[in-house]
Amino acid sequence: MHSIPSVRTYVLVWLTLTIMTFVTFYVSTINLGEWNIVVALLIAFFKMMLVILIFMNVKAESPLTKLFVGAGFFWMVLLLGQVAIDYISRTWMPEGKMW
Amino acid sequence: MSTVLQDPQTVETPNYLNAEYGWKSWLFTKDHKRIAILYIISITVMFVLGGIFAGLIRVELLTPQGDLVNSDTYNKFFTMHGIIMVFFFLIPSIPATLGNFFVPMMIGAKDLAFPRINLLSWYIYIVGAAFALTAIVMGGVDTGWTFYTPFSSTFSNTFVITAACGVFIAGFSSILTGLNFIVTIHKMRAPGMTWGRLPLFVWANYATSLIQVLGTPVVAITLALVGLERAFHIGIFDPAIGGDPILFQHMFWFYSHPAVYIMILPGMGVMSELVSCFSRKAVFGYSFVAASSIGIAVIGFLVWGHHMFVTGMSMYASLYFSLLSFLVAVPSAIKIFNWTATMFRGSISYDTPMLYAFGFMGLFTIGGLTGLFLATLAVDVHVTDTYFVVAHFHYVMVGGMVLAYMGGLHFWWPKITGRMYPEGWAKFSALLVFVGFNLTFFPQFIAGYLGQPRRYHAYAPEFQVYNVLSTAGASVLAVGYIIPFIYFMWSLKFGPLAGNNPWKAKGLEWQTTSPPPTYNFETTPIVTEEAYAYAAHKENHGG
Amino acid sequence: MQIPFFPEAASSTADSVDYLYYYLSAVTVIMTTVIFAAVFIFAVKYRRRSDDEIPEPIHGSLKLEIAWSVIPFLIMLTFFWWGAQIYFANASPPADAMDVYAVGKQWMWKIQYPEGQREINELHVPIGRPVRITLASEDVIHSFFVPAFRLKHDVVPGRYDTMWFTATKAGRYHLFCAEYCGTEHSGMVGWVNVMSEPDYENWLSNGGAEGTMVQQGERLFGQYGCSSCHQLDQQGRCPNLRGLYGSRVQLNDGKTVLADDAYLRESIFNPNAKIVAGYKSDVMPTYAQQINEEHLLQLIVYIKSLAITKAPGAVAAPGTEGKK
Amino acid sequence: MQPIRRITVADTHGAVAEHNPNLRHHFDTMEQQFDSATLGMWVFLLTEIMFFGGMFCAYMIYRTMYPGAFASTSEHMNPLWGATNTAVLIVSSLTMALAVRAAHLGEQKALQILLLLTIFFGLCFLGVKAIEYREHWVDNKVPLIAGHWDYSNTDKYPNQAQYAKQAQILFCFYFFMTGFHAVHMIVGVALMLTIFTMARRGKFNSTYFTPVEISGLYWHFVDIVWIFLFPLLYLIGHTKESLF
Repeated sequence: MHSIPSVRTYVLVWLTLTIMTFVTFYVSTINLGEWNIVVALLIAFFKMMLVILIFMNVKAESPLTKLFVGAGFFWMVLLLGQVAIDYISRTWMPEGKMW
Repeated sequence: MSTVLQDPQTVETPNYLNAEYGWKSWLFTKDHKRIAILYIISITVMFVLGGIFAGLIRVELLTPQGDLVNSDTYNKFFTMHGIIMVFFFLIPSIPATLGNFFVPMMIGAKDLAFPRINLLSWYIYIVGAAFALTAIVMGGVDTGWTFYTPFSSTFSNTFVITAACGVFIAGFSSILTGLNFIVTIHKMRAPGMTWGRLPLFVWANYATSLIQVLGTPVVAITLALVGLERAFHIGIFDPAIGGDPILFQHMFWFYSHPAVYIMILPGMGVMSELVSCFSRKAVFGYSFVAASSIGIAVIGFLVWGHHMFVTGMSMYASLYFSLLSFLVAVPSAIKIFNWTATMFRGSISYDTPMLYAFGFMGLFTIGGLTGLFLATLAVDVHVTDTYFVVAHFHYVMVGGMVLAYMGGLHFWWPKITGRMYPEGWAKFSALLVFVGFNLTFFPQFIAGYLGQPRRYHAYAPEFQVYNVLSTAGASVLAVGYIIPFIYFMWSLKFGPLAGNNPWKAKGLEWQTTSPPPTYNFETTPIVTEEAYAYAAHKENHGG
Repeated sequence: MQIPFFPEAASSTADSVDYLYYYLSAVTVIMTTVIFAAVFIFAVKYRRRSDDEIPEPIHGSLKLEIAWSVIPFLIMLTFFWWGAQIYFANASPPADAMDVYAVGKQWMWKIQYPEGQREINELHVPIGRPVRITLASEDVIHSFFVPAFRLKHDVVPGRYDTMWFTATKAGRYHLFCAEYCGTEHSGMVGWVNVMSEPDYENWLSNGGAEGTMVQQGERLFGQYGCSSCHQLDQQGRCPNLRGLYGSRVQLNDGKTVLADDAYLRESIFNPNAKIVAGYKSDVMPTYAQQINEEHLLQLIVYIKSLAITKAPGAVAAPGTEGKK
Repeated sequence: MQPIRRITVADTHGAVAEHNPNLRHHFDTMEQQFDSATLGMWVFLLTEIMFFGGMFCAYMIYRTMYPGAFASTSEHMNPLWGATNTAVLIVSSLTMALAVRAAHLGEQKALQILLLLTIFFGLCFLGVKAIEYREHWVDNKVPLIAGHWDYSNTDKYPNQAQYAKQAQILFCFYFFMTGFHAVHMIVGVALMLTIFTMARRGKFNSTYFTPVEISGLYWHFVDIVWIFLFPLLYLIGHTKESLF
């Protein structure tokens, strides 16, 4: 079993998370066009990493745990990415040639 | 050594079978071996049920006219055959039975990491099966095992929700088994049992578990969404409000293609054990065979699109999935070549399990190579959704998986029960299975290329000759399945005592008594050798 | 009794698919023979001669492993390349393809021709002329499968799919529904009649009593009241449809969209989905429950014809429609 | 006994002479048991990622297909409730993390209080969710139930009718995604109640607190899902000013 972060660290992370919630809320009221979603997802990703690394204490976990966490995201990317391949390229009509 | 066969002491030893008695000792057991037996019984029941549906299908197809049953009934037959065989027989078959029994023993553990979760997964399986059976009893399902929308979500008038619930629930049983194996293999290995020393059956089950854990939730949520769509008459796949039925197919095949590797990978694991044991030789290219299992598990997630070349999916996506589908054939080829090479200069015996292994190598080769037809874009356009596909996946599923399961069951039967099956009958039925299987499914390749579409209740008369052959073969195949069922039952009571290691095999599971004691080993074994070290201590051998 | 082994080859792609199939079959037979032979020979030659014999271990060979991974993969790449060539060659019909429209409906194929003929479960096509079939489904997914042409394409509800072929041999060939579609799935079969050009012209001239598809579409355009708003000679409450098909339409949200079959289909079934710049939403009612797929195709063919009458030749060549 | 064995035998039972009462018989050491349990929970979370991943995948596709309809439906979500719930869940994650810490250090009193707080915030979240569902119900924004769907133009939303069809898909997403999440929350609260009861009965000490640890992992995971659901469902259609 491994070291566990201090109360101070936890509270700091919590503060950051709360602030990020307000930031994402505020940013959503500004029209950035296509970038709204990108910013929102980046913030969400950042918050997620904080929760995973500190609250779930993956930072101090074994490489095996890190591997499994990584595998989760890798497979999620496989699912989203490969489905996206179809939808992105559906309107590119080829004219009897491959490329 | 040979005297062990007659040693009456063997049955007297305390073992998992005589540790406790009464139905409670079975239904509340936490012993992985007893749970494996529960699974063997339940999947056999499901196999018989699925087999009956298969038989009815074949009888109906004897003539081109749909004259035995009406089309609705026929549609329910093939749907129930598919759902039962895929989700309630093939997917749990080897992992939940032989895997459950032998993975802990092969790594020298006392049990799986989570015995209660193991029992829970069996109960979940039973609940799932109960749902599926309820769907049958109430009147059946007619969507095909693929549940394609919008037919399943909007148009079918049958018990789709009940069946989908059954599959959804059984999925969690599969997930929990996979979870248990992953943790067990990571954390419960005996001292000295390094990854490089794991038997290949364990590697194969590890790879299978990865797919179960990563793929099954996606089909669960997909079927849940279909069920909700049916229940509320509105949902996300409904083209009437802008939904895309092709998205359902993507999400369904994200699991259901890797699921065929759930079905075949453990079979490949059994094959490695059989070929090695009955050639008395280490598996040729151990690390390549092990790595190819993991390779199949990973690449298997990159190829699902080859089920969708004619659906109106993007042509570039087709190109991508076609190329990767060829890639996944490489690790399968590696395995076949390595098993063949293992036999080279071996000491090959013709015991029944090895006969099944011979059959597997031939039939899986055909199944795998015809898979390449389906990965080839232009040919797939013609043969997809025809009997060619039906023949192909039966060559892999039945010719591969079921043969491996039968081989494994014969191989480990003496360990599981402590008794031998009758060798002559076993050889005879192995032959029947091989002949019957080929007669059933080979003609379907030709019928498929001729253009006979699958899931047809009545078909054009020119296909009849192949269907008659197929039905004839199915009858032979049925006999080939019934005989082992009878002699296995017989052997429980009358089979000669097997002794601890009748095959002189090398795995840890053979180093304990038959049947094994409750915690598998008297004392935790310490492993000092590679797997399949048949030639080690050669000088000592001879008994 | 005659036992067929291969289906008839009656389209321009059928032969190339067959050659590829022969190639794949040859590789399969050779590989299977090699494996079977090896297993058989080893099993006989190295059979166990005494119960306690222990053979010398062989642990593996990196060279062999690489060889039997790389060589099969290279062979498979030839499958991939060849198959993809044919697949992509079949992707887009030539510009001069004639149009036929097919609607899949539980459990029949409804075929209609621009000239006005309509038939059920029968398709008539001339030899040697490329035919483009526009596929639509009233209900579930079907699949338009002609084994003699080695072609099939799923018919997905809510969108248009197209396939094309050039028939090369006169005869009567099976048309199957290949995607399971419910009770009478196996009854959703028909015939493709490939005829010589004169026979086809002769066949075309009989029938079509309801006029051409353009005329039928024009009638529907009046019946459904489209013409009261979409006036053809002046700007009415709704956009003018002349010259629309194949052009790019400016929408009210600043985007532009190509006016193709899919766009017309969406605009009729879900008029509010895309609003042309300068017009209001909620003016046009939805026709989703009122127009069936067959009538919809007639309307679209009519609207397409409006583009042609305005500027002949300006109609988008098939296959370039969806091009970005 | 066979003359050849690839194993040699060593009695490992002697090594665990001091038998911890919480050590299950099939494990050799407490550490092995703890590691197995945590790894098991992580593998389970892997399946949870893929479970929600399926929905996120479908969401992604439809969102790219129908961006306008997404923005339109999102206007019917109340981002204040969403943000409140995000904050509530983050606090509950903090109390959960502190509870695990307390368990680790063997501080039983703190553990119980922190678990109660976690349960409290979890219930708050569910309460807010229920209020939101009720608002949608009253507002007739529930396409799942016949008679509770109305997407015609109103003074407040003058242009929404154009999305009337696709908006149904997106409301389905909203209810399915938040619904599955809420089910996970309910399971989480039930789990916490169990853990709390165990803690009160003094089941845990600084050498054995595995259940606290793994339930904590689950709780944080459910929090993470919400961290993504919040911007994806609530924050699309609320842009007030344009930067450009």
